[in-house]
Amino acid sequence: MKFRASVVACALALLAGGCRREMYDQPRLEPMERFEFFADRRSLRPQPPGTVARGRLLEDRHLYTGYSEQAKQPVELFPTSEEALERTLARLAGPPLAESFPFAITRRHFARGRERFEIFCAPCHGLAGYGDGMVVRRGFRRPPSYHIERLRQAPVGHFFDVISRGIGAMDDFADRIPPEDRWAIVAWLRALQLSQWARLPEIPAGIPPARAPTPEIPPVRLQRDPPAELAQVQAEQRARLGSYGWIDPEKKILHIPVERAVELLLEAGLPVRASVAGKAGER
Amino acid sequence: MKRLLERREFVLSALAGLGACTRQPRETILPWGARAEAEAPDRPLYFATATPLGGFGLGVLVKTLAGRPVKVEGNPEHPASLGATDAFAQSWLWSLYDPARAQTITENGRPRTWAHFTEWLGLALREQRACQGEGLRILTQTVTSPTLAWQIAELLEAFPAARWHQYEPLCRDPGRQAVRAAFGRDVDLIYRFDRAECVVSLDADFLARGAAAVRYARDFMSKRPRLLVIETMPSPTGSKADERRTASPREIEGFSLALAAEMGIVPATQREDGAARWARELERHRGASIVLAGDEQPAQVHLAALAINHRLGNLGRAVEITEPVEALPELELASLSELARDIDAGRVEMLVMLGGDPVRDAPADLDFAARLARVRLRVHTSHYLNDTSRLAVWHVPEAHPFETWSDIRAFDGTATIMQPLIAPLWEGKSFHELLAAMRGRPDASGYELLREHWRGRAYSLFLRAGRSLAAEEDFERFWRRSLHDGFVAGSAAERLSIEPRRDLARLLAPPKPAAPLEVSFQPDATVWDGRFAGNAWLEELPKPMTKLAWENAAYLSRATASRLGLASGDVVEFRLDGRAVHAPVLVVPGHADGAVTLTLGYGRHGGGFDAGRIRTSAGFFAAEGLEVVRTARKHALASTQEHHRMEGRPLLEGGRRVESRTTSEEYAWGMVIDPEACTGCNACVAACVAENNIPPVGRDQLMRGREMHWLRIDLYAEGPEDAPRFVHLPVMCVHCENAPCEPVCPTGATVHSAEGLNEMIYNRCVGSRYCANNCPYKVRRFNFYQYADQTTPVRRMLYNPGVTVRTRGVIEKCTWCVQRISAARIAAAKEGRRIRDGEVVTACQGACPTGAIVFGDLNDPASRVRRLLAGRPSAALLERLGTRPRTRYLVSEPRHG
Amino acid sequence: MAKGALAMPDAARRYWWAAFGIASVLVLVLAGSLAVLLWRGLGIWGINAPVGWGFAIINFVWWIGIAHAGTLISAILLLLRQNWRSGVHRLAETMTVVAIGCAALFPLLHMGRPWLFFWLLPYPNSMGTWPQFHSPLVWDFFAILTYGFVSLLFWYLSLLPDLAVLRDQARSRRGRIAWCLAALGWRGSARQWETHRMACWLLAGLATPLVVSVHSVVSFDFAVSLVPGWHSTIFPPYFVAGAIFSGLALLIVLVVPLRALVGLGERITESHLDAMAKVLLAAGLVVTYGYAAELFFAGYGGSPYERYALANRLSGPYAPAGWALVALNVVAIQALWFGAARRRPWRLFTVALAVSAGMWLERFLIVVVSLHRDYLPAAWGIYRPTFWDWATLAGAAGWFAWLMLLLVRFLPVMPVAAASPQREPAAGSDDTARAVHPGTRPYGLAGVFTTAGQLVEAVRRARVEGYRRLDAFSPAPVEGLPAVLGAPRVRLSPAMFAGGLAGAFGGLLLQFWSNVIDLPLAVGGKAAASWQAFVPVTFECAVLGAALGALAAMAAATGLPEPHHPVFAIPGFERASRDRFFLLIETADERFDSLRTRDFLERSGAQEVHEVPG
Amino acid sequence: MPQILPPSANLAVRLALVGALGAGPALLWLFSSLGGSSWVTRAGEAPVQPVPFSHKLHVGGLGLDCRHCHWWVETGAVAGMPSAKTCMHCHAQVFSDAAPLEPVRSAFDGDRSIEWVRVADLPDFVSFDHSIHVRKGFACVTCHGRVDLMPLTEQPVAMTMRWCLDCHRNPERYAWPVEQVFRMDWQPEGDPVALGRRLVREYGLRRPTDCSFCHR
Repeated sequence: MKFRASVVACALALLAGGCRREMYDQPRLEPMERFEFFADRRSLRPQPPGTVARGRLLEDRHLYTGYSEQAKQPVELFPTSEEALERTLARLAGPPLAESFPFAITRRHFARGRERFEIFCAPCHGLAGYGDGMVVRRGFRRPPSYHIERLRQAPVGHFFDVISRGIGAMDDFADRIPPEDRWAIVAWLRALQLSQWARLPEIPAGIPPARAPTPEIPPVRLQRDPPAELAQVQAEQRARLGSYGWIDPEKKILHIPVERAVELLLEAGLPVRASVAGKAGER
Repeated sequence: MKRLLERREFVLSALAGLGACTRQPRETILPWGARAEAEAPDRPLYFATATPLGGFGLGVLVKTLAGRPVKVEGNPEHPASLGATDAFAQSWLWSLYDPARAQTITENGRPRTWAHFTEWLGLALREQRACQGEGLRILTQTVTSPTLAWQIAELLEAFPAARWHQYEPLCRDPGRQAVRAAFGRDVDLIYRFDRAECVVSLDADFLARGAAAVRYARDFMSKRPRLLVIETMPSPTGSKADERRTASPREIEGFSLALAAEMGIVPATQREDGAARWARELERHRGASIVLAGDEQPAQVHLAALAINHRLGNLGRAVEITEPVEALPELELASLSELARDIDAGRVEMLVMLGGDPVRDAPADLDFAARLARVRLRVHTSHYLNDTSRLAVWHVPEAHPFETWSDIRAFDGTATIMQPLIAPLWEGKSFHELLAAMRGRPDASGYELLREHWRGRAYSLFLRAGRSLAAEEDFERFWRRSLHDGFVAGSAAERLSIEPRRDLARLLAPPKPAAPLEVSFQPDATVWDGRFAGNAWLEELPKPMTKLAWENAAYLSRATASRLGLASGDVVEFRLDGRAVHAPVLVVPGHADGAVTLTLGYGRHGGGFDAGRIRTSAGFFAAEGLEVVRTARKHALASTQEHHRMEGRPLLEGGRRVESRTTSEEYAWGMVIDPEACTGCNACVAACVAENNIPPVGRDQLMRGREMHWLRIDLYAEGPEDAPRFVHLPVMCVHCENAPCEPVCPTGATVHSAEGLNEMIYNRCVGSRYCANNCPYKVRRFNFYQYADQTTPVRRMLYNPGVTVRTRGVIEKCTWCVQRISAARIAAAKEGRRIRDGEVVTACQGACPTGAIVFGDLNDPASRVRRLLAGRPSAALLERLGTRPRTRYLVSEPRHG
Repeated sequence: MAKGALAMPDAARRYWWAAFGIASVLVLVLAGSLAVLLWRGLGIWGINAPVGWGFAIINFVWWIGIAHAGTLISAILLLLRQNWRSGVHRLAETMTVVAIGCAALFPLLHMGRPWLFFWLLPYPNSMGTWPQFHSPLVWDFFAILTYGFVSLLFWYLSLLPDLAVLRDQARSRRGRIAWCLAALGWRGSARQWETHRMACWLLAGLATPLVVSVHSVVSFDFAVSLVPGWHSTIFPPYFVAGAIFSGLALLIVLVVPLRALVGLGERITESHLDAMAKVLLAAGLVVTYGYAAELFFAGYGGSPYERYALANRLSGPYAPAGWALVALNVVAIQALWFGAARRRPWRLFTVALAVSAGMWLERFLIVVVSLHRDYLPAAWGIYRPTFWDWATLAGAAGWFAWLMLLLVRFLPVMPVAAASPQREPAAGSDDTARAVHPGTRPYGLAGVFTTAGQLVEAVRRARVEGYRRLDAFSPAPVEGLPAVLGAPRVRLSPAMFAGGLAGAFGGLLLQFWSNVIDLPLAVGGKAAASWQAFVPVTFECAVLGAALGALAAMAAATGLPEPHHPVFAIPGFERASRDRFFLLIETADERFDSLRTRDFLERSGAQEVHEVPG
Repeated sequence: MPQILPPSANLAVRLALVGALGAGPALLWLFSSLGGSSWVTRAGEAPVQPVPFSHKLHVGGLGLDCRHCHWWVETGAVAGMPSAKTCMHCHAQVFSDAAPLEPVRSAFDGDRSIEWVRVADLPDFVSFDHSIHVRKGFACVTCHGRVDLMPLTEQPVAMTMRWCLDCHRNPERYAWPVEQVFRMDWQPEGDPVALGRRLVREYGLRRPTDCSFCHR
């Protein structure tokens, strides 16, 4: 009986299970493969603190930190300890945030910024930046709308800094968004802000009456049809981004299509630091 | 047992066979936890650092993937590297992931912790403090590290009566004696081959040996001055000579004095035709010539070279004089002898040995093992447990250069701050941390110590550069810039314009008469002084001039061998001053008569013999009166090449300029090799091994002709046995357009790509080996056994994730680093452009110090390969077979008129 | 207990057991070395970087060469109607089959990953890959496959009547069932004999070009390559001659002791040996001519590599092997010019043994000595066979001997039909006729005759009487019987032709589809559709198709396999394979009448008349 | 002489012979079909994950872009897996004490890895680079299917070599406009074949079938 069973087992093994796996599983470490040599079983190893990789000199403070060149205090770019982090945080209050972009913003940057914004920011901030993204509708703390006076006045370096380091409930995105992309997102934020708070020299005819300045979010509840809801929310947000409408008829402030806002910004030009030549492409 | 189980599984599944139906086991993915990392695990990062050799650094870029070092490349901006490396630099990777490394701190062999050690250290030093450190000695190898020197200086301040000794078995004492005598102070000499028209080497293997070889080889080949070499044992430098003489060590000394006499520096004792001719050639290139003596040559030869250079006005031009690079230049043999005397006198209570293995490699007459035993407190730190470690009370594993912060200076003094690439895999500690512990700071990290030192030092550097250094921030900038670039700008040793003493000639004593049988001690081409013994990547490299691997032999000429009645493989007993060693002999074409060359560094890991057993302080680099006693034993030497004659076959026939035609495909890859520029130094082979996951096979398999190297350097010695002409020919897959290997493969596992690559698909290979038979170049390798280590966990990190690790039973061969081509192709395609010339650099090309290998796109009219082929005559290997290789070899045009 | 057709004297039996014991030990050695091979890898052999092929390929070529001689003797001599063939052809065919079994081991084992051998087969798979049909190894694979199949078929076919004899003599029930299955229901009917003769004839005609093609393809493994000493146009004919040479030699090596031991002296006479020796000499001279031609081409041609390769055989590190080859293959056979050497069995045996060893050495020279020093002197090397090389060689020889010994012992080494001296009927086989069940209609009536002449006469008369549903059974083919039976002529050749054509087209189509259309691979700078490379496999497929066609037609014509047939129930029918002749008249015949037919049979001289149960 | 075997033996022996002749091809067929079968390739099989992560919820319901978590996909060979930190960005607040998310929280707190089970796995001797594929118009859904509809993630197609080759030989059948590759529900307007041909031209798509493109 036992013999017969083992014969069957052997036959089955022959047919399938015992197939050769030469080179299917390499001894070399595949990305993120489990690796028992280390206690944490990760094949990913951290870069030793303090080391500088080729092409990661990051000397350009404006480009990589969002702080202006005039800042005297050094900022450790990659705090290696709690203490260093504290030092860095303490210095945050001090150095002036950059008022300008480190490189000239072109149409390409707006497109790139929009794309990155919609990938990383829109889930919370909403496509139009009112802080009404889908994640917020599921219970995440609502971020401030970009369309408040404080943020309209904030220097571009502030946004860069927030993306790089996080703020409040928001984590940092430095790992996911490289500096050039962060600046592109900041440019897009400017376009969003303009599109939702625009004064136009000539106001087109047929502007619909004002809506609530900031959309309300319904209380968190169980979803019935998430995809439909998603589609509806996105449609609303896109509508806001794609149309003319009054925000404040008295002050003659309206929301305009974001494409128009981009055109306006391109015409006017976003502020660029004085010494723009050369350094942008250090990587 | 585990291996056995795996083997059984392997065989069971082998019997079950039938690979197409493989069910995938589920694998897992382990992303980061609480931290985020910007780098994708498949995206390489390069970190500038340096690899040490004899205390001097070679600037390198270490490629890391997912935080694991996987490859060493040269640092193009570093003066010692200029983008190339030597074989040693490549092989540091092997030792990084070597499970045989010392892993834990031990006290008399029992495992201890760092806390235990530092506690003990504190107590021991408290005793010493009472007596000003009278009984404390520190023994290091040659130190150029500014931080280490600073730390030792501080320590000596705290313990004023303590002493610091330096010793390496391959020190530069004779040269130092010579400059001290000539200049009355310590200086270093730097040779500018790019300024030379004529070079005379007095047994100096400057193209392949030492800390400056990579740079010297590049400079030399870019200029190709006339090269005249006199040497005992054929060396890579000698193989490139326009004129090569052989001579025993004594004869070299005599010849150098004769040369000095011909220049009128000393009165002539006897005429030497060759010397006269060479002297005339040197005279013709006054100020643009170099005479240099090998490190192992006696001070007399160095002095003669110096005097000739001085007479020719070369000093300050082709020969530069600089401040010494070493932190404390000293005569190391004397330093060690002094330590031995102190031990004898009972003055040494505590000996801290940083690195090295003096028990094994100190001169035999010092009997260091016995003396060491007399020291009560013995601390040793090293990468591996060696003879000295076993005699030490405490042993602290030394952190690998890629695991720790440190600094080092290159041959010209340029300092590199060495960054760690990965946290120590085991409990390794750096010298800096150990010294800090001796100063009562057991927790100081290397990072802090380095910064402390450089913060102080930066001021002086900045001041020298004429810049003000106001703020902390400037130090940060300086620091980051130095780490990033891989060297500290402006840190090269200062050039001196000093003259040697006027009566230099009087220091030159008349030559000693030639002795009957002389012996010369030399570093080994692959294990150096033994510090790389056991490093399988290096051990397996065929030595440039003998093609031996995994062992050494006593080298002698055919005439000397027949005079002694010996043949290759005979084991003899060499006796010198009452000491003896058994060694097999090897007849080397082009070796000097009347001398035997013994290389150091073997006998430790099973292979070879330890020449150090008959090496004494008196005969440190050369000795006479060697007795040879034949034994009945024979020893089969492991060699990768059994035949060094051409058998009348033309190697590279014809030679024509080739106008490449553009093919319809996007790229057409091609390679050009300049055999004239190849010194046979093996850097390319080591780089290829590292890049392509080529497993070492060990001595036994190598002897059976089963080495796996995808790239070999064939060595031919043509012409008369005593004065042969050497040819180094790097041979790897030449990627024939009509590849004979392809049509014979039954499964289509080797086929041609549209871009002209002969491709090998391992997972389709059933191992018929027909392709290997049919390859006229014999570049295909077969995995007779499971050579690649698939089981040792730490070794898994050694493998380049871009290249498949081959299993038993499949063929492999050079792919022209197709993984690099693919990476470049993807990068270019994403940017919507073509691959730029120079964007794909094969591993061998990248490592080659002389730029003998050029790879590129033949479809690109501006590419270097295409221009080279159009501009210089070239030939394919075995061109008449009609295989149409894409690799062509440049054929020499007559040089020097 | 079936003992085969050989009555083995006790002395011979002792020798047999001794030989079998040695062979069994060697088989264990083979099994052991193969286990070690699979466990550890090819590294246990002496092969290395310049010498990628060693003993495995030498052994392969040697065994396959030996196999060829077997086919040659039985097929070509059949076609040439050489009478002396009859004494040795069974032995030769057996040797062929066993030698193929040995040869086929080696290409498989010499692979680095033998478990993937099936990648040489064209079959649709999830990878979308196909074999690479430009490779001589794939040609070889197809050639060996076809050759193995056709040889087996040929051997089995000629064995079929003898298997029936064994069945009829078997005493134990198990033995009877086993032989009955093996004989596939052979009854010795006139039609079966006729088909059998025709099939043997046609298969012989098929096997002859097949043999030539197979060893040509084996030689292509070398000739198609670039290796000096391999790359030669003379190789195909030279290999075929070499195959005949080595195979005949081994056959002589087998025949001489066997003849002495089992007393086959009257069947395999000295004139048989003489004929074989003459062919051996002729083949040897052709081979010698091949050596000379090789030397001439190398010397006359302009390639220094080729010249060196040939010179190296006689002056290099392996010169002893080279000179031994000359001594064994060229010098030793010169003795065969003399009748005294040809007709004295043991002298002939010695020469044949020398040739066998010499031919192994020839393959050693070709494979190893060519490879070890080819083009670049720096890449030269030395091949040293290891213990495992020798163990595998010896083990394979043992495996050959083991199979031969078993087959010789349990199967007739000579066609029984031809041999059939009258022997006593086996005891207790007459009394078991079962009673006919009343009510079932019998199948027919069978008359038993003692001579072939009586049977032919009876058939003729039955035809005159108007009987049409007749069948006649005899232990051997009876001249003229099919004609008097009036059976329609058996035609196998159309089916063979159709099969061959289908095979050729199928093979060609397969190669074109897989290598040109579905997975075009650029190899060696050749166009994917370089059809020349497809010729060998197309040919082999044609032969395979033809053989399959013949098999199918034969099955259709004879109704085999048919282990159950009513005639087997005729009492005493087991003598139909020995010394009795049967005429069967079926009840289905229009003129059948139980009484009258019985009367007719008795009148025609039937010794007995039996009713055949239905 | 009695009959040795019953009449039924005739059929049995004939069948056995035919079977023996056909066994080889049958075995080959078995292997060939087994090799591509979903049992071997695990296509359509959702493995048990340490956390029952639902793409349906996160992609279909929240509209997260693929790159929000797999952000190396445009630059690297591997698409990447988010660290626990990325998960905790939201889940520090949303479902912050849900039991199924316990592994995420403990991974984040202890800086350990969540050991995800690989869903789409190629043999290690195959090199695949995500970035060039998405850059040249091959959408996520083409290989990974509609993950926005998968409560538990599975690999919908068997990723055999034949399957890879199909696309490498006929890119026009599978190429999408580059702007759409991260969309889940995009449908071509008009003639898909014409669009494919246009994209092949526009993106300069080759038909890469050199072996070393994938095996090296």
